[in-house]
Amino acid sequence: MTETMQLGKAGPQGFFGRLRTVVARRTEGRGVALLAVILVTVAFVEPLVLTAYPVSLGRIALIGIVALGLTAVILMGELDLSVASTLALSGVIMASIPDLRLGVLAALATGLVVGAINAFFVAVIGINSFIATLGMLFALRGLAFVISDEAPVSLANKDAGIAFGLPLIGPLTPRVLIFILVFIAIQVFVSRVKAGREFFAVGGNRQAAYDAGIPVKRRILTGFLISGFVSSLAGVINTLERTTADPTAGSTVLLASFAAAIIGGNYLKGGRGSIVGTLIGATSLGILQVALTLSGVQVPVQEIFIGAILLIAVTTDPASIRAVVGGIRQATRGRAKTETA
Amino acid sequence: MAKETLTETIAVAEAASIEPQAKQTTSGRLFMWVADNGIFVFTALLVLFAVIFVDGFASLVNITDVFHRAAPIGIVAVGMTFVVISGNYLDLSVVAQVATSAVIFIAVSNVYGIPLAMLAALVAAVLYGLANGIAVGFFKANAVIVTLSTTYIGLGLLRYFSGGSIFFGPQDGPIREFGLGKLGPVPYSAVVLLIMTILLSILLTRTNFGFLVRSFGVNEKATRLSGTNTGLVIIGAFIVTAIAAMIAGFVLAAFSNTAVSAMSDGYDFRALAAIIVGGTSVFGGKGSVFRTLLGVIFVSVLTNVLVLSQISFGYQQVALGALIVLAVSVDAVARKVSKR
Amino acid sequence: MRNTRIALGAASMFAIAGFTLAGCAAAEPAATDAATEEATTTEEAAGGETYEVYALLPQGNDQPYGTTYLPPMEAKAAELGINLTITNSEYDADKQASECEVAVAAQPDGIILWPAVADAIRPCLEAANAAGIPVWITNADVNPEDTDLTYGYSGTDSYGQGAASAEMMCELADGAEIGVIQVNGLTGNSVATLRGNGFKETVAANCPNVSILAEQPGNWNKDDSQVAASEMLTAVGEENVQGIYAADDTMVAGAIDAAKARGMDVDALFITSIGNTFLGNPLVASGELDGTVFQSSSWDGENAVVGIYRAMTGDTAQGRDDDGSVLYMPNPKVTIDNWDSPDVAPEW
Amino acid sequence: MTTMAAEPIIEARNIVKRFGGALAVDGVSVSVRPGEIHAVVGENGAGKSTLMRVLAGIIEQDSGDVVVGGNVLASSAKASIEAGISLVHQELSLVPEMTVAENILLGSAPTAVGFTKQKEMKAIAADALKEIGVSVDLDERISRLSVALRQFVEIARAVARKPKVLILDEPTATLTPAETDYLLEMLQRLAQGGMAIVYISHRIPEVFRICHSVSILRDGQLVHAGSIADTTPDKVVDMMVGRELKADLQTHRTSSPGDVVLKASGIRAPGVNGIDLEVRAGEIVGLGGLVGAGRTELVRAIIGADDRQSGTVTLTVNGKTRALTSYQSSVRAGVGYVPEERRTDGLALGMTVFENINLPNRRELSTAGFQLPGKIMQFAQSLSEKVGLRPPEIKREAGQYSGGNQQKIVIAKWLGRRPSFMVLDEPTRGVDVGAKAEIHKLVKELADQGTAVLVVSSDLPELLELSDVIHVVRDGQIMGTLAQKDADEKAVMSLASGEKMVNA
Repeated sequence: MTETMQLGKAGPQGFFGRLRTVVARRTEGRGVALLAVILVTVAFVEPLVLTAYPVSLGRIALIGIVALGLTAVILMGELDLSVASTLALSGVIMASIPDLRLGVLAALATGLVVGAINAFFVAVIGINSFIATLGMLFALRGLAFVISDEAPVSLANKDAGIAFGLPLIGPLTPRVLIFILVFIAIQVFVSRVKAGREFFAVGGNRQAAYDAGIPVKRRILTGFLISGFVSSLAGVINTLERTTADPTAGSTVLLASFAAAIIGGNYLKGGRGSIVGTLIGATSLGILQVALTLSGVQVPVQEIFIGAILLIAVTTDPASIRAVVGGIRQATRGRAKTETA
Repeated sequence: MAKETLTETIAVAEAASIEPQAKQTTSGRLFMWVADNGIFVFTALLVLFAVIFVDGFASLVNITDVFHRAAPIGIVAVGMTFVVISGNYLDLSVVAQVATSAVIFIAVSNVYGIPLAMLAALVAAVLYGLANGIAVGFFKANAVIVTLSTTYIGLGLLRYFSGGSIFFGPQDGPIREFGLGKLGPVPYSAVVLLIMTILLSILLTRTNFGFLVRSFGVNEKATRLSGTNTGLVIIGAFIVTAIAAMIAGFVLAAFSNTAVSAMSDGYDFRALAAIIVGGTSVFGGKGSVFRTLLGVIFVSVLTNVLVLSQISFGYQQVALGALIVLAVSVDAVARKVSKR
Repeated sequence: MRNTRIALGAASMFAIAGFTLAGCAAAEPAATDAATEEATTTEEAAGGETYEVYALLPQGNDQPYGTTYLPPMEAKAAELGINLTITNSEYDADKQASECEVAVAAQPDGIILWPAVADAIRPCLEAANAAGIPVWITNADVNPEDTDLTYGYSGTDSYGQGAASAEMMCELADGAEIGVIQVNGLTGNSVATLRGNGFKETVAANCPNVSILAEQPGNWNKDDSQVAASEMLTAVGEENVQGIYAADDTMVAGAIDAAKARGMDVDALFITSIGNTFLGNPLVASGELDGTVFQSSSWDGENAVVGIYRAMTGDTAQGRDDDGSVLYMPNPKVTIDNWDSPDVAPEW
Repeated sequence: MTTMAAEPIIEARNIVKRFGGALAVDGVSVSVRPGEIHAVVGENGAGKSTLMRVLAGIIEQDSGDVVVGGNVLASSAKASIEAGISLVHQELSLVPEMTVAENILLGSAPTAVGFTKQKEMKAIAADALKEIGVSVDLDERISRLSVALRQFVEIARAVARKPKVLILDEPTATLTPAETDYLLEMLQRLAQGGMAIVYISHRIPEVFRICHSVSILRDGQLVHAGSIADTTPDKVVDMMVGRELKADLQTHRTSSPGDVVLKASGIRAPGVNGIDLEVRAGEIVGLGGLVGAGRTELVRAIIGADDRQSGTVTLTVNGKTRALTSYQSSVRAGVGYVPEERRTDGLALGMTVFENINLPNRRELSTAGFQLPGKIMQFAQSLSEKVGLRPPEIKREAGQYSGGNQQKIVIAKWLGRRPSFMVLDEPTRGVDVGAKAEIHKLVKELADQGTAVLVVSSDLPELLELSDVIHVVRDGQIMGTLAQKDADEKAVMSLASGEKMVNA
């Protein structure tokens, strides 16, 4: 009897067995590989990238922070295209309020409100998040232009902003520190907190989540609140560091964040991925960009390079390779046959 | 309640097998009709509103302007509809594709003449389609990132080789004539849009290729297990998009008689917006080219009306965004109500 | 590995597409030279004393102006033995700030800075200042309170250009009550904003008889400008419009096409603009464009390098006190009278 | 039938639920006592699943009450769970990327200030697995488990909630006979522990083996309720389908196999270790074995649906021999494949019946790549009538049909190609008795017309009824071959579980 029940493997055997299982269970493989390649390369070609690590970290934080929030939504199989516009809008709102503290609060509140609105359309009205947030992408950017009268809005208290841009702990600027904190917070949330873990259920098998009595709508709300809040946080950081809020800010943020999340092994249809993966993806992109800047290669060539890296990164997913290998094997087998026949 | 929408499939399944001729309530059918034809209603209402309240809207010259707004983005959108229906979200690289096509068209025709220019552009377009299609279709890579990377590569190459400079067409000649030519109030570019819509609609609804694109969008596995080379289907979808983008590039270049690598910024999401407003599902499977055309007209008329009313750019964006969400919400709500 | 090979295959496919483009670039000698020179020049003057200089620009080969700005800049750099590292932040202030951090970390001998957003640039200046790296501002100046952190400025005065264009419009109107429509650059772009305000405020100050009836962005594109202009004409009624102002020649060309397409008498319209480009100059010659403001991208590019060179060699100290620490690009007005004079020969 | 508390623990009173205009459940009342195993049977679409979903609070009823331990239950999944009702779903409701432990405690994991208590969670999960006697690594992700193991994790989840009422919807659909035995005994154990069990199944023998009482649904109405002792399998079946169908059941066909059509040799693939196989024209070859024995992997490797590492496959149709290299080449050569996962692999549920039928036949139904609507309609109509699709409305979406009808559509789309070799993987899983008989009839007819047929089935009676010869697979190898005459459940099982070795 029991022997019938032993189908499938029991616990892994031995250290390496266990190690292999652990690796097999992770989703970040692709990102790690890419990061390794990039790190090794820059170590030889542009060591400055590593010696001047505060700068590199700064760039990573710039790309990565929004991506972290975005990942929370992606894990549930939803999308948030409005992050960049949220960043710009909250920045503008912050700068147009004379009192700095009030401004920051208002900006962060903006992020939460945007998140709530997104969630409302997705969870309550029940429209696809891709569409809802696409609408917000246009609307919020427009709002940023309206409020800022289509021109940058300077902070009343520029010195506070400049102070904010200076290293706080060792060589690390507040931006980097906040980025690290946000990473830890979201990572802990989705890996240790019940509600966060249930994001995977909402993304992986929504019907099951409902049947198990998980408040799916509330989880979706949480997810969009996180991504909205983090976007506005990024807006606040940028506005402080720049000492001004630009309504066009974040023009390059949306796609960079998606790239980071997906290189990190997050599955756009939800249920599979990790915050660590996104961190790795952002790190890869950030270091790559800094290295290219230092290399002094012509900008168009840099673009070609980044594009090529991205393309390779997404086409070297194990599944992709298997798909292609299979195809090629069948093709070759076919040829062999036609010869004999 | 969402609980129901989720168990909807099962529900309908049981309903059907119990009572084959399960009749819907009249109100239900009405709501379904609104849900299915929302875009027709919206467009009609908007145009009606504009004709009555916005002076100058109905003038011939303004109608021409609306068509000028609609044509290039519309041609891109009807093409991109194929990628969306195949369930691959969107093709970001249309931005690079349109610019590449426009630059090649003007620059090459200046030296080697129009036919060769079109040929060169076609080569580039097919290469785009192949690169995107192979990566998505055979490597099963994520379409968003693939097309993002081909955008980088494409624009990079374009700027490297063209030096990013602005290219001018001759002050007169066929390109200029086409660019400024009209059939009554309808510019040739809009005629091209109409022809593209008809051709692509036939391709999507009447041919095996179009059928496979749709069925791939509904269920990839089932399509493959019916003996289909799904990789080729995806490549096809991306090539259709690329060729449409190429033609949009021609139209754009001919209209402005200039070409520069930055001229098609924002075409990716603007085209997607039109497709979605038209009612094509980003889940893939459901949708039509004519709906996309309507979506484009809707967005163009809206922008036109806002400019005529001297609304600033910021508010224009707000209105556009709001209407995208509104259009889709109405659809969603109507579907729910009709379920009751 | 098989997949890498495929990826390379894809890359080479794009290379082919690229060469098709190379073929067409041949159509524009200026452009090809530009493209090819860039590769070589920087290495050449590696002999003798060479300076490492970072040039943080908000545009490059993605914009026509940047495209013609770069080659003279690089030529001059090679001549002076300066090794340039150029970045392009695509007018994203945050990207430029990060590039600035990178540049400071690289400890070059000097930094050429073209602010993406003037208001946002102070932290960058302070960082460079702290690292003792001289900074020369090019094309668009920083805010007055920040000037003492720089070694000088060379370039145009975007606001002044708008103003100059406005002055021409005022002359053309000559006291008559006229209405004009205004086509702006890309919304939110600093040059667009400055030029727009320059025009608006100067008109208001110098000739209140000229009233601006409508304004819309043309996104620096001819096609967008053409449609927007036409729609504005519809909105305010073309009979009420006697003048058109566009923030650059490309867009004004679109506006002129729009007026023509509506059968308006372009020669009767007062039309002014900025740039005197390959597109605008012929329009001036033909009398359709009544006046434009010459902007020399080569002057801009060269003097940026000259400026930082003088800063690095100590010819000019920090701040704006020494003479020659502020070089304003001559912005001659170009009209039917001087369109063919050599010193306003179009460059882009 | 042993001693039972008189008071029912759960009662459904006149439950009514309509979808759109259609009545799914029409005033049904059911009551179960502690320690009772109560069978709910009926054809697909009879309303069983809907009724169970109402009990579990997943769907809200239009009228009627669910009463647990005397008090009326609010309609919400949470309320039902708290009231001690847990439902084991027909289609697995596990989360692929979460661990076994997390899935077992999905939604009910123990927490401290929101944080999951890992240790406690694992402990509870371990207990639940112990109670049903299954061993599996608690940290393993569900996506890496076999189908059968997932089913048991599913049950463990239900048990972990220490439910008063346990509802199982088709729990044995994906299980092998051995596993089924195990499950049934387990249920009896749980019932003796005082748990009330509602057991839904198409497998009448199982019902009669463990259940104390039975409710029979047809067209959303309760047609019979009573003790199992007062009825017989035949009566139950008749009441389910509402018509006599002993005729179609248990009719063996006398086959006269022709030449070898399919020849597979040295097939190796993940889960398949070197198998040779022949199928003759007009012959039905059955593949028996436990789930995970490698049968599905084998057939998919043969027809190229999955990549095979080595081995050659040839298809001989009237003298011409073709090599099957890729799945597409197989389909072109005349192979038809009815996959195991009907809803995800077999049909595009979102498309109409005629579109699904057109899918593999599109080349024949088009000229120069342009579809011929008239021809397609006619073609689809005749086929759907041929397979007895009810109702035969080809413009209806496939997803709107019940399981049995969906399977008929899958078969129809392949019949259109007049396949010379047809593979059917679990052809009647989750299909009601009536449709099952019809599908069997279709398969037999197909063979009679000279098609070589290969059937994979975990449903032993079905395997025995259909097959002319049965290969039993274990660990990716053929452990033995049985001719129809000397094949019986025992023989197949002994080979499948590896007790003894029969030489073909």
